Amino acid sequence: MSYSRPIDFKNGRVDLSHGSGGRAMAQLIRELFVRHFDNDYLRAQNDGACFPLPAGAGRMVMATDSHVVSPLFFPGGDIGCLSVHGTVNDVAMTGGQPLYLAAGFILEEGFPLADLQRIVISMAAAAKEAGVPIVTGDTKVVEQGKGDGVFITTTGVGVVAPGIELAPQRIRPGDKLLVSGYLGDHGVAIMSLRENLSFETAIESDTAALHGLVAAMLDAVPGIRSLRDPTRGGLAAVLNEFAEAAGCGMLIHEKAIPVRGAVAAACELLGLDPLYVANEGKLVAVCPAEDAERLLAVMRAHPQGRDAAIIGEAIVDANGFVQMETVFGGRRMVDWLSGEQLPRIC
Amino acid sequence: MSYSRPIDFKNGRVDLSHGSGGRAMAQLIRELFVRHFDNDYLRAQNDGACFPLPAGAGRMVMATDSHVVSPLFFPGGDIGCLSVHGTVNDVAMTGGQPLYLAAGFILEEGFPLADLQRIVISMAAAAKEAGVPIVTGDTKVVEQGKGDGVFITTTGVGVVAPGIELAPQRIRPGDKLLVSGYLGDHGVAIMSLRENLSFETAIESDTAALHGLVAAMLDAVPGIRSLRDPTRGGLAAVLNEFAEAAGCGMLIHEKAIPVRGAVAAACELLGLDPLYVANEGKLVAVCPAEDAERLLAVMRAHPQGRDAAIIGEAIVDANGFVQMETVFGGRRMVDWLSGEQLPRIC
Amino acid sequence: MKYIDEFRNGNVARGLAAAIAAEVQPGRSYRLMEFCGGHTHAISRYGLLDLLPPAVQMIHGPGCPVCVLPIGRIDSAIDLAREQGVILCTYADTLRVPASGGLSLLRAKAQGADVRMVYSCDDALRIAQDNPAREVVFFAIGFETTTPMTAAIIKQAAALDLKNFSVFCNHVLTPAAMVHIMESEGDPAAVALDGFVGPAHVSTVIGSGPYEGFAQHYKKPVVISGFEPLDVLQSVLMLVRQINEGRALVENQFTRAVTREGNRKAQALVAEVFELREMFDWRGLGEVPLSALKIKEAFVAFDAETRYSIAYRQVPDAKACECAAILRGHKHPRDCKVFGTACTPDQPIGACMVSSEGACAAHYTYGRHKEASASEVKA
Amino acid sequence: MKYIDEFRNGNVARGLAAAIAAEVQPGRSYRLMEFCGGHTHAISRYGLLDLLPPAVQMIHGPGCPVCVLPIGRIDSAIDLAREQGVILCTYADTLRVPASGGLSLLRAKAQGADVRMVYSCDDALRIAQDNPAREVVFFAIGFETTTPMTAAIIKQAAALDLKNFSVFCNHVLTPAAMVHIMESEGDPAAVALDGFVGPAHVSTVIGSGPYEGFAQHYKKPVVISGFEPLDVLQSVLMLVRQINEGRALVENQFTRAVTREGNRKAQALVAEVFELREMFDWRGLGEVPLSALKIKEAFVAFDAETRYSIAYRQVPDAKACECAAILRGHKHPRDCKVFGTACTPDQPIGACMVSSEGACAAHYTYGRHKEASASEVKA
Amino acid sequence: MCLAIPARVIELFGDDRARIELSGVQKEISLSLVEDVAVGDYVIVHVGFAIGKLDPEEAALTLATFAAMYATHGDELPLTPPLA
Amino acid sequence: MCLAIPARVIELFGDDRARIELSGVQKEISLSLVEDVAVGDYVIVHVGFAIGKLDPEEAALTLATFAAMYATHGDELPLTPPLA
Ligand code: SF4
Ligand code: SF4
Ligand SMILES: [Mg+2]
Ligand SMILES: [Mg+2]
Ligand SMILES: [Mg+2]
Ligand SMILES: [Mg+2]
Ligand SMILES: [Mg+2]
Ligand SMILES: [Mg+2]
Ligand SMILES: [Mg+2]
Ligand SMILES: [Mg+2]
Ligand SMILES: [Mg+2]
Ligand SMILES: [Mg+2]
Repeated sequence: MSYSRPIDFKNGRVDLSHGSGGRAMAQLIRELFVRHFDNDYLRAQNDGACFPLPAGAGRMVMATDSHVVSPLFFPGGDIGCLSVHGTVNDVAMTGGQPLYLAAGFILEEGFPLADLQRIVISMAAAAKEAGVPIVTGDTKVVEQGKGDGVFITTTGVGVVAPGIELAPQRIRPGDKLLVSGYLGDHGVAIMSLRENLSFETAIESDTAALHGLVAAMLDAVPGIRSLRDPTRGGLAAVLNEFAEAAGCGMLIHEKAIPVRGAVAAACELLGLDPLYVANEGKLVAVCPAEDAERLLAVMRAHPQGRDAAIIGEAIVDANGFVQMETVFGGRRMVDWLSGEQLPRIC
Repeated sequence: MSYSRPIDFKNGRVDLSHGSGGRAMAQLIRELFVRHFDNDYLRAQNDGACFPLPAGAGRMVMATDSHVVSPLFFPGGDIGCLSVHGTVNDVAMTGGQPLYLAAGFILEEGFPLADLQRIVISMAAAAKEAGVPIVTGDTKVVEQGKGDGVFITTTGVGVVAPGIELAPQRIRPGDKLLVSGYLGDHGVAIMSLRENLSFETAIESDTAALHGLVAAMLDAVPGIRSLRDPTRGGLAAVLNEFAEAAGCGMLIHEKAIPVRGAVAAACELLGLDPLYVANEGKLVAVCPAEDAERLLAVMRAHPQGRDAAIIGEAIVDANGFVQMETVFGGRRMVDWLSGEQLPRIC
Repeated sequence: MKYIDEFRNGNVARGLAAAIAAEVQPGRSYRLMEFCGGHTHAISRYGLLDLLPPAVQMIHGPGCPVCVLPIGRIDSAIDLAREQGVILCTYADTLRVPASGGLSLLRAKAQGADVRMVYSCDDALRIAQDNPAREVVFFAIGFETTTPMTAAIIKQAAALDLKNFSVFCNHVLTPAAMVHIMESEGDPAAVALDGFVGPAHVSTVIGSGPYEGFAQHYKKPVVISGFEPLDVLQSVLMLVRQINEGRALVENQFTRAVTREGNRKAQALVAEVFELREMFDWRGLGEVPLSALKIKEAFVAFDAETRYSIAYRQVPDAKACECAAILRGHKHPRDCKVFGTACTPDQPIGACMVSSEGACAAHYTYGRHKEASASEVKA
Repeated sequence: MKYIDEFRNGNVARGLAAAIAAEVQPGRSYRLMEFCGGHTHAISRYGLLDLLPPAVQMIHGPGCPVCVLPIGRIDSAIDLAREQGVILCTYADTLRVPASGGLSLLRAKAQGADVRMVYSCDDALRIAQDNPAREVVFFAIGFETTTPMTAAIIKQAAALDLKNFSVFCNHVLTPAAMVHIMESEGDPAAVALDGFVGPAHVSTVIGSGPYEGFAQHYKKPVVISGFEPLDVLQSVLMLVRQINEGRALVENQFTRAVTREGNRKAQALVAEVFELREMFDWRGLGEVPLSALKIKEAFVAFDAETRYSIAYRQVPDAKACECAAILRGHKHPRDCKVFGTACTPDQPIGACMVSSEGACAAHYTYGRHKEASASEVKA
Repeated sequence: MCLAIPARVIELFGDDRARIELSGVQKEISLSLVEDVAVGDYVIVHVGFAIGKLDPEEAALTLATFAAMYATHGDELPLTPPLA
Repeated sequence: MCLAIPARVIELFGDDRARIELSGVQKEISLSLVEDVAVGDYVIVHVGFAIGKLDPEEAALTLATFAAMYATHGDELPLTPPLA
């Protein structure tokens, strides 16, 4: 592999040769991915990464997420760190300690290499901060008009300590519902950049890895029933998933739900409901009522859970409806999102 | 989740709501993915899948591949079974026994649900045949013109038996190179369908899972140095990867390389070289010279290795060049692919 | 949020609710139609029905311009995008409205039609300027609130002499629809409504004046009401009082944003660009005379109906659909056989299920739990 | 593959090689230029140099229409796609040819230009018919082999009266280039070449006749040779014999596909549509008179150069590049300072590195191992 | 229907454009449908246009009525159990 | 340059089109540049057009020359070691 000019990361663009299995692809992998992700597994240049498991692990966990966010760069993050956090969090939500990541890139012909480099560096930093190396990967290039800059699919594996057994099916009426902080920041930060909506706000995406918080929570309350990160579909989707899996209802209290003023204001402007807006660094936890205050205290003591709150409880309801007690004391349903979250004028 | 009409898989199309995190997405996951992939891990509806590991496993392996093939359906397969085989094979190439798969779907708005269903059923069948369940997944929908029907990123985990330690760095001059069968079938089958090339041939993609073959090979010759599946970039890419990693040269013998007549003919028509054409159900193996005949016999006894052949050997060469002894007895280099494999007129 | 949060105070709400409960007369029922989806939304989202005494019944009116858009008009919009190949710009609200053949603008888009969501009609104009080689049509919908800006961009397009821009006008009028509801039974006395919660932002534009004739003629009290939950509660109280006292006046609860005259500048603009249509078909209501606007001859160059010879083809509402009865207060969504089964917000059949502010959609999304007989136990 | 495999028999090759070795005269050197990239390819791919005695030296000529396409012409093609917004149809071979500013058609495509790879020029015509609202230009390149089909589609476009189709003609001529090589030193006697392996498929079209004047005038033997490796070896043998015997004739090794007259029907078609250009710029060779074709006045409607007023702008070849010397047989690729470092097939600088059939690319891709001093040990 | 919200004008541009602010969210809107708007005014914003001004005195009066109502009836009818 | 290969014509269509076959690969090509092609003929195919016919007798003659050459010199010069 001598005899090749370094890649022009300043002005270059992805072209089809970067995905063809030839020299250009090998060079891109070496000069970009291996260089920044920087670990022995990748350097071994095998088709997959082999690794030992820590002694005493109970079960393993695997989770995957494809990331297709637009715009690619947004206040508080970019698709790179998001793709690390998104999957690390899915592993964490099973109670697992994430250990390794795989990353599959689908690049669109013409994508600026400078942007790709920026994204890879951001991924590398997020992986490093999370302590979860990216140990194997794949790169494909699609023709212009058949992709959207870059899509990143990350997959994580981790270990679940013996005795930890999170599942929404374990939720029982009476269990308490907690969220780890303010809702809707990510979705609003993204929407603020959409060309036809453009508004300005200081709100930043909350994208963050939550496995540290989860570890602290499980340490304090091993009996947590279930955890989930309210990404697409927001809190509403998670609560409906919980209700459906558990076969009981959910009741939340509007005034207990942490939503920033600017998020509420943006939602007013666009006709959206913060309960349906996506988050990338928040979790929803369910635990037995008697553990709720202790869990809340542990969460609040952690930087990722500073603004945690108890927002409601599971209730008996054969229909599996999610209800919300409004600030008025009335009750309404919080249904699954219908269709898409689109800005409304009426 | 009562109260919803079944999905119209006959005439329906993917729309943005199928990726929005709302009811339509939950329904698609339930009625399509969970139904066909059909296992308890998926039914558990967690963010990730938790699973035990078989006792006595040495190390674990993780591999990932994004699949962006066009056309989606081709003689001998489709993107669905391909996405299972592609990753199962990457796990197998490390010497691992694949255990579980994760699948991330990126769907383009407007994609016919009938095609998606056909792909999912094909994936499910391939996973079942390979004995590797798809235990977790993710679905995203991108706007029309920002994807290409469907992209599937699969990630596999598996276990590597103690003592198995495959790595191209272990290749030594004198080691023998073997391939498991005819080269170029997949690439030619795909190209035969490209609108502007259209030619007819009975050649079918060789897409297949190779972990069974690998298990038999490792059983007979645990000292195999390295395995790799010659996908994009073909045999040439694998040999150059081997040479680069091992710091030695490779010498192959043109007349020993199995290429079907129709594949050679299609390559003549298009100005391509079969050494650079992609395969999806073939592997390249390197083993000590003294094990080569035994390994060949074992491969030929397996249905996936019926047409296996010894094609050359590693040689001393500080430059890490891959050379081929031509049918004439002359020698030439087999370099990395430059740019893309494009049909040439001159 | 100033001027918003104060009007969402739960404690005050309980005070207002108590006042209503205190003033409701025993044995009397108060059937009040909130005309607007904005009110329906506030009632559903804040659970206001739980605060009202049983004697007060809220009937959801047809005040959602998306719900009432007839199938034939959506079909024409889809045709523009698919057959004429135009860039069709639309507010997101219309994207999922069901049209003929299982289509919607969103599905047409998924099949390749160039349908673009805009937040403001300004954006449609900009898209036309950015794509001089393409024809761009703005699919204009809305009540009086949303009409002036359409007028503004038509004038702007005329000033810019844009050749590739036109408007497919579907603006409709509130008072005409209210009249139609009173006339729909043949005999206004047969209409079982005791009063109207009148439009908020529509009235900001047209003023409260236009309802005075209505209130007087049909002897039904009208209270122009803001869309915040306390506004709605206060308006209900004001209606209860009028009913108790036998009055039938137009009262204005939304004084902070509505005057008797409304926004004269906006009205002048609308009058310059638009004129009354003789007849317009409303989904759920059928043909309503003088209930919509069309583009005046002077701006015909920007009228997509003329430019593309759009012929309106009436498509009958689904047979099973009870919208017509629901919109008149005769039936409740739960009375419709297909509610929640064949007809859901994801796959709506009738007008009331189309937008989240339709009566059926609001009940499905926010109020369905009331139908469930499950006994709840709070932990 | 009948008529292919028989001409790739390694045993026979050794027989031919032995014959060549037997006939080479001691102390004499045979410097033979294979004009075509097709021969270069066969020599490299089959490792023929290993079979030839050291006295026989093969010089790679300029016979690759992709390599010799000058930067300015690629620039114009890119302009058509980027500035004029046409659909530019091209054979895949041209996609990676470097143009000015670090561009190539592939990179222009990556930046959004509508560049489409076709396998046959027929497809370009079909694309024009399928996209009546777009202008479609076929970027025609090639020697005499590839010219008749371009003529055919121009005539077809005329018959169909296609308004949105034109051809950017860059067809070049073989004999003129051979003459130029002989003339380039000022004195033909200074050109250190002893004979020419003549074009295969070019000759199928134009016949072997056109080389007779060349052979006679410059007293250099020419053997028209097939592109299979045995063809090349036999042609070398035939050249060695001519040189040994002091003859300078056109001989035809490729009798199975070449006659003296060539393909009259194809020639007539070319003559009907094209005429000679006074001057054409070749990458690596510079301006060569009467070496290319242009579209005749009768078909000017389909001439992209006229339609888009394409003005050719000469862009000098890179300074470091030794192509000019290599193409004349004065230097070997290894003599170029940037060979394999700044200039590689992935990022070519000069003409000879552009296509896999250029002298430098062939040496890089197939023959570089010869430069390496590594001692090999076969296991 | 007719989603519209009151927001404060914080900056006037030429050409009938203005910047409004709502709890930390800012947006550019059109003032072409309204007259005599000054920085500090609250306008009702619909699809990127101001459709009218908000009258602060009237708002205060309405709120005062609410307060009175609450004072009179606030404790009479706690319809739901107190919140957690 | 000028990649072209001999292939057998296996079917003639109207409109100067034909199907050719090469070791199990078939393709439709144009015959518009050649004359008098019959099924069974070999044509030289370039970018989807036949540019000429292959003369089987001449091919046989060339191969015969090769054979003669091999008979004479075949064993003289094994340039490389025998293959594995
Ligand atoms: S549920 Fe659907 S069909 Fe029934 S009345 Fe409502 S909108 Fe019409
Ligand atoms: S190596 Fe490149 S720069 Fe040097 S002579 Fe060859 S083509 Fe020209
Ligand atoms: Mg996931
Ligand atoms: Mg996730
Ligand atoms: Mg998740
Ligand atoms: Mg891969
Ligand atoms: Mg794009
Ligand atoms: Mg892989
Ligand atoms: Mg693979
Ligand atoms: Mg592989
Ligand atoms: Mg996911
Ligand atoms: Mg597409």
